This record gives sequence, C-alpha cells and structure tokens, in this order.
Amino acid sequence: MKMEKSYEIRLSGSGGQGLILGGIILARAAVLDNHKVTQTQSYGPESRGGYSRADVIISDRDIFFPEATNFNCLLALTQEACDKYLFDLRDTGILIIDTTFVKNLALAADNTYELPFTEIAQSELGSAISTNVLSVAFLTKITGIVSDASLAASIALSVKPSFVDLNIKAMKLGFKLAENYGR
Amino acid sequence: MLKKTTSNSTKAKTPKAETLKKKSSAKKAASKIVELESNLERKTIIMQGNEAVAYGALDAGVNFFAGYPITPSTEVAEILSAELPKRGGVFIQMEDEIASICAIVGASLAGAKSLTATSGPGFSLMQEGIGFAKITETPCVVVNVQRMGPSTGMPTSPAQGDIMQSRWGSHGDSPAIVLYPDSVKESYELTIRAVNLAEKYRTCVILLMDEVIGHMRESVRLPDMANVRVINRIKPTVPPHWYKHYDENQKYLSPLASFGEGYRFHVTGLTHDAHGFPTNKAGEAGEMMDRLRKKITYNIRDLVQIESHQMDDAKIAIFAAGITARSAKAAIAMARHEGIKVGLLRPLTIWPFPDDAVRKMLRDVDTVIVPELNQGQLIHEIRRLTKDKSESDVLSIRKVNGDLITPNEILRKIKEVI
Amino acid sequence: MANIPQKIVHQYLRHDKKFPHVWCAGCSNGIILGAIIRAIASMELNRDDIVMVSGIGCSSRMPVYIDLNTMHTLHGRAIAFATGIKMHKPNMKVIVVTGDGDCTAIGGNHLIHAARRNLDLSVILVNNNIYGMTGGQCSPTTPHGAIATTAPYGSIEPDFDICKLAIGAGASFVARTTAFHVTEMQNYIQASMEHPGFSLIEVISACPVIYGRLNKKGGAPQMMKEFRDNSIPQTAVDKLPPEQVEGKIIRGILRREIQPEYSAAYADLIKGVQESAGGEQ
Amino acid sequence: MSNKVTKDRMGMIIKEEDVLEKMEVEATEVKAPAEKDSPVLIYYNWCKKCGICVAFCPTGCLGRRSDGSPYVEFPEKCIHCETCDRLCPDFAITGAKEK
Repeated sequence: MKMEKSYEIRLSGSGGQGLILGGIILARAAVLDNHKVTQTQSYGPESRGGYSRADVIISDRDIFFPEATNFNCLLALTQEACDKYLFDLRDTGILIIDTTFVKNLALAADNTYELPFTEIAQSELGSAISTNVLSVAFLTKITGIVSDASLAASIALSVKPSFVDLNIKAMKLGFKLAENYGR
Repeated sequence: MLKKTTSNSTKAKTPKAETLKKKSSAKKAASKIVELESNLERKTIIMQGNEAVAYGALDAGVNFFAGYPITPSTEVAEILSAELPKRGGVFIQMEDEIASICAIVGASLAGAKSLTATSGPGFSLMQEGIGFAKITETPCVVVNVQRMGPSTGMPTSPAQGDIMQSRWGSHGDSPAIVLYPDSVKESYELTIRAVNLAEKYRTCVILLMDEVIGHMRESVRLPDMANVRVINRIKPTVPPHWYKHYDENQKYLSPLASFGEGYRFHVTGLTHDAHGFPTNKAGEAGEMMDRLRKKITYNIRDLVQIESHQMDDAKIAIFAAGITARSAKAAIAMARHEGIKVGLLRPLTIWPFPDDAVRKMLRDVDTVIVPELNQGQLIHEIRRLTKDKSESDVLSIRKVNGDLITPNEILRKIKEVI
Repeated sequence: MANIPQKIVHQYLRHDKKFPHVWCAGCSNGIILGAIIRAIASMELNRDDIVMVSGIGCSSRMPVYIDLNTMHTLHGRAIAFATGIKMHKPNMKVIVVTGDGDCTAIGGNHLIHAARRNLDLSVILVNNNIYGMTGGQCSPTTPHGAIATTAPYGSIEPDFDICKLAIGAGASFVARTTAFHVTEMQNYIQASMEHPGFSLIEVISACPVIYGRLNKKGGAPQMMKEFRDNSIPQTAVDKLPPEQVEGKIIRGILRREIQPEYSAAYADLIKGVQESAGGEQ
Repeated sequence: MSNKVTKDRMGMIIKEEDVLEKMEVEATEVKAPAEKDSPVLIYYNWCKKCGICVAFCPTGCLGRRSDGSPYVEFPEKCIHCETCDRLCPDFAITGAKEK
C-alpha cells in the first residue's frame, strides 16, 4: 500500500444505504492488516433517508483528529453527498460515484470512477441491500488500501451470519468490477 | 502526577484464579465479547467508545446497570443488557433517568457495583440523585456522553457543554470526581478507573464523554485482564454495634457495609451525623460537609491525572480535554512541522481541577489557548490560575454548532499569536 | 422487674433515637409504624433481611425510628431506590413507606412502572390527603372541595383513587384500610409481605393538625371515629344499596393474584442465558 | 431553659433537646398511677396527649387529665384488649397481659 502520512476515506450517501456498516467493514479490515484506524460517522435522526456519512482514517501512526478533512478517497452514493463533499477531496484524491443517483458531476476530478452500483447490485445480486459492500470492495481494489483477504474476513465478522454469503458475493463482484474497469 | 499513568494505585486486586475462571466461562458465550476475550492475551480489535465503556464496566466488576435510552449513550445499555445476565449481573431499563440513578444508588447500598449511562437531558434529570449519592457517600458511576444542548439540542452532534454541570450541577455545592477520556482505549481505562475511584472514595464518579468518542470506532488493544486492577470497597471489620456508616480516618476513606450484612444502618439525604442519622446541629453538619470536601482535597494526588504533550520546550500551551485535545494534537504536529513550539496539557481528571499541575506547566509558556466545544467553561478555570498573564495571553476558541474544532482552526489561532 | 409489661414495638424501635418522635399529636404515622412492626414481629422475620425505604414527607420519616436496614431518600423516588435494592438482593424483603404526594404526584411514574413490572415490593402508602410536612398544600388525593393552603377556596381538582390506579397499572396485590382499623392493617401488611409480587396498601390516615384543622374535622379522635363510621368492608359493598356505599371508604383486599414476579423472571433469564451460552460450546 | 424550636428542611418543627427536658419536667409533675396495680403503663415523656386512647377505650377505663394526658381512672374496668396500645401513635401506652 502506498501510504502517505495517513489515508482518509469518506463514504457518503443517505441513511439506509449501509454506509456506516461499510465504514466499519473497511476499518475492521484495516485493523486486520495491522494498521491504526479511526472510524467516525455523522447522520440525521432518521434510519432511512436523510444524510449519512462515515469517515475512515487508516494510518501507521497515532491518529489525532478522527474526522476526515481532506480526503484521499470519496465514495458518493447520492447527488447531494457528491455535491456537498466533493470540494474537500484532495487534488490527487480518488472519487467514486454511483451513477444510479449521481447524474450531474459539478467538478470533474482526475481520478473519477463512475459505476451504477445500486443498479448492478439490484440486477446481479438481486437486491440493493449489498450496494455498500459492493462499492466498498470496489473502493478497496482501486485504492489498494486493505488486502482482499482482510476485507473478506472483516465482512464475515461484521455482518449477520445469514448475510455473509451474499456479502462475500457482493465483494467478489466489486473486485471484478474494479479489475475490469475501463477495459 | 504529571505523567499520564494508565494503572491505578490500588491495594485490592481481583484474585487471578477468579479472573481466569471468568474468562473461560465468557469464552463459551457467543457474542461480541468473543472477539474481546478469545485469547488470554487480547489482540487488537476495532471498538466503539461506548462499547469500550461497557466492557470497561464489566472488567471493573460492575454487576448492576439501570438506565434509560438516550442518544448518544444507548450502546452502553444495549451491550450491558446482553452481557450482564451472562455474568449473573442485573440490567434493568427504568422508566426514566431519575429512576435510573436512584436504582443504581439503591443497588450499590445493597452491595452492587453499579453504573448508568446517559446524555445531556438525562444527566440534568439525574442531578438530584447524584447529590444523594454524594451526601450518602454511596459508590456509583454515571457516564455522560455529552451531546449538543441546551435542551434536546442536537442528539448526534458533539459538544462539551456539561463540564461545569458535572462539577456544579447538583444543588448544594459538593465536590466531584469527573474523568474525561480522549480515545476509545482511554474510555475503557477511565471507566475502570471511575468504578475504582467510586468504590474507593465512596462517591458518585462521573465519566464525561464526547459524542464523537462514544460513537467513534478505533483500533484498540485492551490490556489483558490480568493487568486490570480492580478496587473493591472497604468492608467494616467491627461488630455491628460499633459500625459507623461515615467513619473518620486520616484519609477520609471509610468502610461501607451493605444491606443484609447485619449492620442495619440508616441512610438519609438529610444532613447526618457519623452514624447516618439526621442532624441539624451546626457542628455535625459542618463536619459532614468538611468530610465530603476533604476526602477529595486530601487525596488530590491520587485523583488527578494529566497528560503533558510536547510541553518541554513549548512557548504556547493548549489546554483542552476530550476530543478537542485530539484536534489540538493534530494542530501541534502541523505547527511543530513549521517550527512553532506548541504543547498540549490535557486533563484526564477534569474535576477536581488539576490546579497545581496546570499552574506549574503554564508558568513556562507565554500564551495559553483553550479550545472547547462550548461557550467558554474551561477558559475561566485557566484564567483563575494564570493571574500573571494578561487577558490577551489566555485565548479561547469556542465553537458550538455541532461540528468539531478542526486542527486548522487551532493552527490558525496559534499563528495569530506568533 | 419481671412484671413490667414489654411492648413488642419497643424492641424494634431504635432506642438511641429521639423520642417522642417527630410527628404531631394524633398523627396516624405512629399507629401505622406500630402495625408494620407487629406484622414483622409476627412473621418472625430476621430484621437484617428487611429494608425499609422511604421518600420525603411525614410518613417517610418512619425509617429513622425502626431498627431495620433503612433508607430515607429523595422526594418521590423511594420505589426507584427500592427497585435497585430488590434487584440486587432479591431475597431481602423490601418495604416502601411513602405518602400520597410522594408516591402519586412526584413519584407517580415510579409507582405505575413498579406495579407494571410486578416487582416484589411492599408499598405502604400513607394517604393523609395533604402535604403535611410542607405545611398543608393540596395533593393529588385532596378531596374535591377540601381546603388546603394552596387551595384556599377548596380544591377544584378531582382526586386520585390510588387503588384503582395501582390495579390499572398491574399491581398484583392491592388493599385499602384506615389507620383506625389497626389489626386489619397489620394483617394486610403481613399478607402483602407474604405476597410474591408488587403490593400496595393504601392506609387512609389522619392529619389532625393540618388537614383536620383546615377542614374542620375536629381532633384526632374525631377523625379516627370518622374512619370507623364512614368506611365499609369491600365484602359488604354488594349487599348494601348504592346510596349507602356512596362517599364511603371501601376497605379490603381489592386485588390479590399471583402473576410472574420481576426479580424471579430476571433470575430465570440469567439462568436461561447462562445455560444456552454453556451449551453452544 | 429556653424553648428552642427549629424547623427542618421541609418546615417540620423539630424539637431540640431542651424541649425534651421540658417534657421530662412535666412528666414528673404528673403523678403516674401506682405501676404495680395499673393494667397499662404510660410513658408520659412520649405522650402527646392526642386523646385517641381515651376516646377508643371500649370500657372507659382511661380518663383524661386537665392537661389532656390519659390516666387509668378505673383499673378494674380494663379487659386487656390492648386497643389503646395499638392505637397510640406515640408508643406511649403499653397494655399489660392479663395475669
């Protein structure tokens, strides 16, 4: 992993998309890779809808400020989230957007990856429920921030036992999408 | 005293055999705690601040929790509702926060190690009960995961508005022990310390948390159970007729009997004499109030913990607690990168206020910056202690809008000074 | 010496406390305390295993005088403290002594929820229809039209029927008696302590110095006579024409049912959780 | 001997020691009946003279002095029912068991 001082990731979208769980999975995977990590979140009062974001900072030093301020990577699953946080992305940062909901990209970043994650989850996996894992797996493959094995182990530890198989399937699909992206 | 210490001074210690036995039985249980205790040596895991409080409480021997759901402290109750029955402890969801504090005080007098967790509005409701625990010298712990106020405020947003309330909130002016962690690991450690101090000093100890720390997940490696020191209350060793519920000794720490042990004492929220019976004689009332004060002031060296971060050569000191101290550390790293000599002083024990330590550390610096997520509370304590400095040398950064003070905001203030 | 009569009550009083006690002349609290003591004595309970918890008010001064494990707590919160004690030490008998204002105004929430949980507490609610200790303000049980210092023109509020409230909230043992019916009171207290579940005994009591004086009830003997003449046992209610029941204090055990008790249910939960945890290995 | 009376937190009057002393003095002034013959024992220090025992004694055994305190007027009338004992709010009357 090409680590700078620390690697800041923001997962953003709306409540119910499972972004906080996505953040936990990513953070736990980083722990399994022996990195130091903090994961914070902010969300509105509603469990479904409203804004939601999860920040993950991965570093090999002590992390002081736990919120992402200057992201190395931004995942945006809704138009509002994309509009709101895009300006805090570093110049060299990676932007990953879900084109199912993000139709209008105000500012084109250099490293932009566009895929209709929700649609893919719906058609390939039968439900939009694992959009979070699908997109986080895509993100980890693109950024190389955590190892594949750690992500798989983290998913197994973080989701309910009955959902492990579905999410592992989603993860593999995410990896595949990343490997084939742009080809 | 100036160095951050993680272990607590103690006399009592859990017997090792019991610890191991507890471990093996907990191992069987299928739950989150498997990850925590699957090895005798604990490994690094990811954990939330509130989870750390719950497991800290369990490791400290808490066996009674009464609480009422309130964001952002609910995870503590949720975890304990699952974990306490496994260890034979009691979890009860009460009808409100007032009932919760009363129930934990009642249980404590019956011999339990008890704890409750709440947030701003609930903490306000608990104040009368906290005063009762203090005057009756009953050990208990209140965890207050602070959120933005006043009133309902912003339930999922951080603020540090309860610093003064935790000290002065209960009517009738009594001393307080309040601890303030700045990380998930420290939440675990200070929860254990809070329970230990409550047992040792027979009072209600408050653990102040920031919403961000309560909900934040961090990679942590908790100490092995064998290294966790647990303090239990001193039990009376005299026949019942000689027992005084509020005994005097040089350190103002007195034995505590429990209901059902044959001591048949009386507990009252009225001003009382050494036996616990109501009195309105000025002499006895004054003695009681002195006792409440002195058991804190005489033991201040045991109570105060403070972290000194890069203060050796600092010309500017930042004084901050909890999550704001982490912003400050980030700002210090940036400032030092530019050659600015800044340091941080962070109280782990916020009340009693670490007067001596702060005074000593501030003597060597020119400027003090006090960032806090409120309208100015700690700043007054610092101004009180730095009489030789002018107003312009003690600067405040205040922010109450639901966002954290960022490292850049602190850095900007640092640059204003130089 | 041998001929000097021994009063059983005196053996349970704290001999080093100030007597005469704090209550006014003719106040029923002493009578009720005596009945509680006789109930405990006749049950031959070990007094180390009994806790008496009270809140704030005249009746709540009882614990100071009785040699048990005693606790005098916050206004309205006695039941909440008692819940903590009972849940940690389920084998102890927990008696709560409380007043009408203490238990049904400021502490109403704790009353209904303890009744709902059916936690094994014996709540002895001393109903004197007024806040005596603060000098005679109206309480939730001040009868409609009665005078109080904060209802100088007569109370316009309807009053609580505490027993109906407790039954409605799920209390499994509910009884009402008066301070005059002292043997009946003793029996009810004993029955409530033997009953496995939440029990509430409403004792209609006389406050001659404040309530009696404000409402021209006469002295303590007159008020006690009124209790005697103006109350009917519940068993007689059906046999009497309605006009003779109207306005009367109805005495008796109004509800007694065995229902799952909370601390026992919690003990079962612990057992179940520990067993299933052991079996999963 | 000052008649010092203080009020506690809720406004209830608490009698200080000197009040107690005063009552002791009173008690010696009232001549108690000869204990040996009396069917009930009255602790005058504790009696607050409410009159309940006199009012409810079923046989009229007890009488009331001019200051309001009870005394055994007709010892022979006592039926050892202990009504006075149970109804005394001040624990001041002890009913003797029948010999």
